[in-house]
Amino acid sequence: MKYIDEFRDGELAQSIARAIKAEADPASTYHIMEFCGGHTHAISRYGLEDLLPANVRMIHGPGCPVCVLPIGRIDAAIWLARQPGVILCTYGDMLRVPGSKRLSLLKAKAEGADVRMVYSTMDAIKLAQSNPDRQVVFFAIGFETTTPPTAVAIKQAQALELKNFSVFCNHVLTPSAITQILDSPEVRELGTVKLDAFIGPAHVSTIIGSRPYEYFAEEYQRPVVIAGFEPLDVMQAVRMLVRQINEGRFEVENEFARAVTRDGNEKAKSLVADMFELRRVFEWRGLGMVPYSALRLKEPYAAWDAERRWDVPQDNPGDNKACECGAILRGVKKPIDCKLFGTICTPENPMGSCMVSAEGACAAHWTYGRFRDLEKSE
Amino acid sequence: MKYIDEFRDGELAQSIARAIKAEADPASTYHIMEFCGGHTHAISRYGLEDLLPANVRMIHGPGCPVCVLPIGRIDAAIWLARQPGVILCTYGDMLRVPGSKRLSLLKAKAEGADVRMVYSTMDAIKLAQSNPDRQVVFFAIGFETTTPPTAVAIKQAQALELKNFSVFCNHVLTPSAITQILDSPEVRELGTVKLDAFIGPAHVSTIIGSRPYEYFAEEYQRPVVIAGFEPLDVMQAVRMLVRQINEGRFEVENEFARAVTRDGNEKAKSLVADMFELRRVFEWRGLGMVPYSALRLKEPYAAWDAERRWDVPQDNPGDNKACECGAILRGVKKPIDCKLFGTICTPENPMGSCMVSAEGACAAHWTYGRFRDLEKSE
Amino acid sequence: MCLALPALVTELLPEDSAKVNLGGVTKTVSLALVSDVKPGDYVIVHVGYALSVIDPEEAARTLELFREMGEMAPEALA
Amino acid sequence: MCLALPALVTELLPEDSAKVNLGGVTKTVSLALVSDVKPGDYVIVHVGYALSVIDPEEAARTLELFREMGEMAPEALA
Amino acid sequence: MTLPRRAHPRPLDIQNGRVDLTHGGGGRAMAQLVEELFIAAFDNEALNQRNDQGAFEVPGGRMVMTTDGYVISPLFFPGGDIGSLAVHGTVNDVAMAGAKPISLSAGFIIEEGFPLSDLKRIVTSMAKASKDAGVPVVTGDTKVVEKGKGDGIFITTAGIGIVPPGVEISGDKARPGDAILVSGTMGDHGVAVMSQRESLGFETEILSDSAALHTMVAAMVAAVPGIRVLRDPTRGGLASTLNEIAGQSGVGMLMEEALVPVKPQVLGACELLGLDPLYVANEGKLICICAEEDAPRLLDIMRSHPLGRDAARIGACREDAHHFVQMKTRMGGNRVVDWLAGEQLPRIC
Amino acid sequence: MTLPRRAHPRPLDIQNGRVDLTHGGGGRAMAQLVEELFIAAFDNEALNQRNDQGAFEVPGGRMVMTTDGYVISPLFFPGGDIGSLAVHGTVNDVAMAGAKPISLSAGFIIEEGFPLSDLKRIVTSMAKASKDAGVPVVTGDTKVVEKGKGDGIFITTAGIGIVPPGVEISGDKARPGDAILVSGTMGDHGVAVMSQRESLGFETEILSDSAALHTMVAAMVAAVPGIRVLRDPTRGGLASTLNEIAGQSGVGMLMEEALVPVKPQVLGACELLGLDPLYVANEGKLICICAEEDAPRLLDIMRSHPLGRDAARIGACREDAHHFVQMKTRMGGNRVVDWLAGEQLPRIC
Ligand code: SF4
Ligand code: SF4
Ligand SMILES: [Mg+2]
Ligand SMILES: [Mg+2]
Ligand SMILES: [Mg+2]
Ligand SMILES: [Mg+2]
Ligand SMILES: [Mg+2]
Ligand SMILES: [Mg+2]
Ligand SMILES: [Mg+2]
Ligand SMILES: [Mg+2]
Ligand SMILES: [Mg+2]
Ligand SMILES: [Mg+2]
Repeated sequence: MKYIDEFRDGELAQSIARAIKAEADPASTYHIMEFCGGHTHAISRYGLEDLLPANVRMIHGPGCPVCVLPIGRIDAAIWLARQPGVILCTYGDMLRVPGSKRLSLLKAKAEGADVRMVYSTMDAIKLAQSNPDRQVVFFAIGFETTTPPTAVAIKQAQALELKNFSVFCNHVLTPSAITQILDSPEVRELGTVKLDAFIGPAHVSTIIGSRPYEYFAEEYQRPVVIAGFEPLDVMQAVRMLVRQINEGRFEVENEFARAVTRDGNEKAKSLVADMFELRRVFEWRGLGMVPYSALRLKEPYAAWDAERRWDVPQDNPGDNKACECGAILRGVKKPIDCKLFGTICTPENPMGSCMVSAEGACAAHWTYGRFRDLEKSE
Repeated sequence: MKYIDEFRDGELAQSIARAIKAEADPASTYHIMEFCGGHTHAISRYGLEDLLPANVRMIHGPGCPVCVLPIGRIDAAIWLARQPGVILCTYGDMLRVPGSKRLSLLKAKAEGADVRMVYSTMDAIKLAQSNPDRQVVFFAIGFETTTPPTAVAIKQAQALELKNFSVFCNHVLTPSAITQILDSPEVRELGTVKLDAFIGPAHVSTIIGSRPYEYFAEEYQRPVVIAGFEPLDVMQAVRMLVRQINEGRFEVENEFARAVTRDGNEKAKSLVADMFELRRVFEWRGLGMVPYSALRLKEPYAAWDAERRWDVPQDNPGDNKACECGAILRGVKKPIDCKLFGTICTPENPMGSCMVSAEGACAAHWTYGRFRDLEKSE
Repeated sequence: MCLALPALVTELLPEDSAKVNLGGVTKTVSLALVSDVKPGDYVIVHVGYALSVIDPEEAARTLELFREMGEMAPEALA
Repeated sequence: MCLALPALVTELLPEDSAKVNLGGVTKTVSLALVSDVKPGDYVIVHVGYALSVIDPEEAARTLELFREMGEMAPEALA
Repeated sequence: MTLPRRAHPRPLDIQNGRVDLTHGGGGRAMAQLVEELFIAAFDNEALNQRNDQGAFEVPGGRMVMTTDGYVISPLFFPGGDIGSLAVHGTVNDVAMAGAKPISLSAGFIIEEGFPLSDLKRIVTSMAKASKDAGVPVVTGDTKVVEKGKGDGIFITTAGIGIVPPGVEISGDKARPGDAILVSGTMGDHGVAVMSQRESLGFETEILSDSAALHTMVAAMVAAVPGIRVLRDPTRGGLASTLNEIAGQSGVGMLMEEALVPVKPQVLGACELLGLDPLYVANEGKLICICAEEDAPRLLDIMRSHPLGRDAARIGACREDAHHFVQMKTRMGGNRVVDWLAGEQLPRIC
Repeated sequence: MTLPRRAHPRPLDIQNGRVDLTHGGGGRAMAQLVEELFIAAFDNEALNQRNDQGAFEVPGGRMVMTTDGYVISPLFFPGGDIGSLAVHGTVNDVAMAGAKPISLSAGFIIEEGFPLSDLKRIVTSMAKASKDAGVPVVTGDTKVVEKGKGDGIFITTAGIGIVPPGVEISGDKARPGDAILVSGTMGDHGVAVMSQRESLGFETEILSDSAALHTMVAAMVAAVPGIRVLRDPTRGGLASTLNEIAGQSGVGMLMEEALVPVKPQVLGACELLGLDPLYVANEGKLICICAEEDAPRLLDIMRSHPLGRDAARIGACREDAHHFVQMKTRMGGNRVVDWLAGEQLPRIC
């Protein structure tokens, strides 16, 4: 598969690994946060940790839109699915995520709610067309990558004058989340946590471009490399960041230039800007309230906004008190520092955001990397 | 079971049989028609033919409301069941009856129509109450016995202001059918068929009483004995009729006095009279068009009349040309005289009315009595 | 189709209905089509409705007639 | 969740969509979010939509960089 | 940090939980369901090996294999449930060859949303029936289908058994002159199940006769190895089963209505519903066809077994080119007792 | 008058007919369906006796029994259908004990309205698979459930087989140092089935690998009676099956990503859907665990069989108190290959 296989070449991986080892200063430690779950997943699934020297430490960021959605929004989606006449549809990733009382959309479905998995917003539109007597609600989640497809669907619902289609919008913005992490007391003031550099989002950046990161690099004096999700992309990004750190630079570099430009996808951006507006504040699971970090539909599209059509509950039951996600996402702790990890918190029964999808820090470590803890402890 | 077991006493049956044998004049033949399928069924199921002398011949009448319903009405019920949003409910007996193209309600159900079996018109009302977004049509069939329960349901629908309940009315009247048979050329003019006497309906008579038969007895000079459906009731009725014939009487006698009075059930009669009016003519399968032989809802109840709510098709594809039901019902032929009997016409694939329910002449003979043909032919 | 059976009324119930018993099997039936039914009566039940009340004396008389007839019949013909 | 893959556009279809191929597997995707796509292009596909067109020269340059780096790395450290 | 040693950190929530699609996905959730519910309940050496097949020793010889799907509604009924029924029905079909049942398999098809508490109740009852019968469930399978694509739970069991040497029981062995016996009253199971259908609107105290007949059969076969036919009159009842045998053996049959044992309550329910008890299903009764001279001995053996107390000789086979099953009625007349036409009432087993 | 000799005056209308409730009622309509469709297709001595159980001779010894329910959607897929699958899957579960399959049972649960033409197609395919495999369907059962209470058709088969003396294959026999082999490419079946789901919206030319593996297994067992474990990686795929075995045997495993054979199209489809081929179902592949020294010989035998041409050694067992299945990735790193969490995609078998 062109543009995939070349970026999964084991020998090249080894040689980049050697280069990193050669360039990393044995006297210092490199703390690199990959914001995206896609990167977390690549690191874990390909065992890239084993290729990095011990003083290059990867910190798994909050970049999985499934993980960061607060329990209250899942409860709200379940509430919507249970409204009479409603078909709630969403991407497969959301089905197993537990809301409060360990209920999930999958379990709500088992109890009788009409919940459907879709692979595309086009499927959601088709569902509305073929069920004219039902209300089809699309439970929309995702970063900047996934927002434009939602926008296309709403445009199409408008064109088709669909009266039985609406969107429960949970689209969130990555730059605000990165800011939040960099603004946290541990990182900014106390200096207890070092975050030396960032691997920037791959597919988010195909839409928003590399320009938005220039502000961070400058303002927070941290280097950023935008990188693809293939293992060689990640390795190369690490190498580029090590080099920037070594050289004291804090620039935005683009390893993923084959798909990302400085300005991104103008067509998609303007479609989204037309249709959505910023929420004043939105809660991220693990990060807390993050200002201007999410989108909602503008007034002219109110007809397709599930939150305007229904009085969706706004409660948000918190995570288990023992859950350390917040600290993990800010790089303060590791999954094994949480006493729930692997005991009562597993991918089958996640207790916090990081265990929810395979892209979360705890889930990735549990699913792919937990043998390392045991090797160490033996 | 009181009032059942006493009327199924084998020894008494034998002694009544001896009495009949003793009283029947060996020199003449007695042609007795039992109008009701209930009697036909009792005769066949209990093998009463074996208890009667050869010169007492039972002729099975058209008295099964399932059998006499023309194919066109079954087609119409299937048509109704297929209308969007409709739940068609009816008594279990109707489900397997084939309309044209061998389609039945059961097969229409298998193809996706929503067809439900009910045991009572009260179930039909409950169905309408629990499915407010559906149209519940009760496919009403039956003689005078079964009409009052339909009337009660409509009264209840009126009281409950049910907007989603209606009745596809196919209630028919027994006296008109008896007249039709006695007026047939074979019986009346040609004299090719002898019908010496009638066993009158059991449960129909609980409603209409014995009085309506007085007209026949007088007008057509035929004795009538109203009899219960238990085997001893039938035997006794035969005995009473043989005696009337022997004595040249043509009276209405009531063997079923424990349940039937001269005037019947006034409460039920007036309810029916209030709500229903006579159809000018109605087709009976096997008998053809019979004037004033069926009921429809009066104008004030139009809201609950499925035939006024839908433009129900009125076509009536005829029976197989080779079917001899008409002749069988008038006593001109016997089931085995039909060349379709038992070859392509069986209870699983009835070709004519007499094979439709276990109470039809052909079905009863096939199911219970066909060994006799083979014994004779061997 | 006109299947109907005599069942013993064991209890009057609200909404013009009654509990009946047939050979140990019980069922609730509507009394909407009959009047003055009381526990102990036998009613003829059809599609969930009582159609009429059995007259025990007439029943006894009918059974008596059966028996008389039997006695009248010459045994020789059996 | 931001799962997206490069796929070869093999055919433009009506209604602003295209057939794409990935390792012998074909799929129809929407082109509503991109412009000027033609057969032979590789597009990044996400939830049924093409998000961007792969720049083959940039891809080649990136791969070249990987290789250079490998060559620069001291084998001894392997 | 606690080491992740237990495969399933939390036990199944039997009380409030429901089966969802993950329980049939082949992953850890399914493994947990199998472990905590099925293996725990059926607990036997072959099953405990946790292979995709159960293994056990068999003597050589004539073996029989049978299967039945159980789709009964309602799942719980007076005298049993789908779980015990799925054991009894299949043990009986093995026993009807005169065989000694050796082992059972159980395949579950469960509808998404099915309460785990009901599942546990069913599996527990099934395990009890299997242990009481001494016939282990050595292997099983679980599938979960989406809501609306099933009906709570369907169970398909298969069973195998070994036929003692010299025994050659088969539906084609009935001969004119043979006696027809039944082991007890007809129609109990069907009426018990129907009494639970709200739509039928009647109540009765009749219990299903659901039971495993193999010990009674073993005694019968030991005494009379030459028994011609054994069959359990399940779906379609006595009438259809006798027609089946008559067709297979090419004989006619004549039974006597007065000799067929039927409980008064079953008669009552049948009258009420317009059914004939001869067509109502049984799940703990058998039909035995044997040489007339063996009949008294077999009746004695049946009657001395708790499941055969009401055993009766109901008629005999005879020559009949048309293979009619006939019955002399209580009135003294004769009638054909035909196959069931259509279905009596759906989902009785 | 024509004498009513044929039991069923009209043959089933296969072309236009549909299954209705009477076909499961135990009456003449059901007898006709069984006769004209099932017995006609499966046609073998045991079944043709028309008893409630099939009878056949078995040698004594160690016997295995297995069952699986097949609820696959869609019913027809490239390379097979639910009928052939129901034969292959169960024959394979018998073969995975190293046993020679002897006979099958088949239980059908059919939804009212199911086209008789589809039923015929499925039964014909099932009969062909059974004949090709030389394993007869000796007994069966048919139930019909109401529309909306099923999903077209479910088939549950059970199978039995005899284990050759000296063979003791079981999931708990893997030992550190043993080699792990697979008989071919992983994930073909799952991807072929998924390609038929309209909602997934992709097309591929991949065919299901559905096949009966018992002849290959017979050759393997004959050459190396000491094979430790055989198992077919069906639901949950290679990953879950290896975890199952690791748990049973109490060993760890290490495999190498580069050695696991996967077709490019399967990889493509998995990329597209975000799936891992290690978790995708197979229906004609096996995992074999054996002493390292037996591996080359077994690989030779597999590769010389048409169903094992792509056989490969993918790793080895090792000591590991935690029974982890691990994999060295193509990048050179290590990862755990865990049980499937939740379900991959429903109704793949
Ligand atoms: S293991 Fe679970 S509870 Fe602990 S930090 Fe991770 S997600 Fe939160
Ligand atoms: S056998 Fe069939 S076709 Fe012939 S008269 Fe009777 S119902 Fe009509
Ligand atoms: Mg069976
Ligand atoms: Mg059975
Ligand atoms: Mg299985
Ligand atoms: Mg259901
Ligand atoms: Mg049986
Ligand atoms: Mg199995
Ligand atoms: Mg299997
Ligand atoms: Mg297996
Ligand atoms: Mg069966
Ligand atoms: Mg369905």
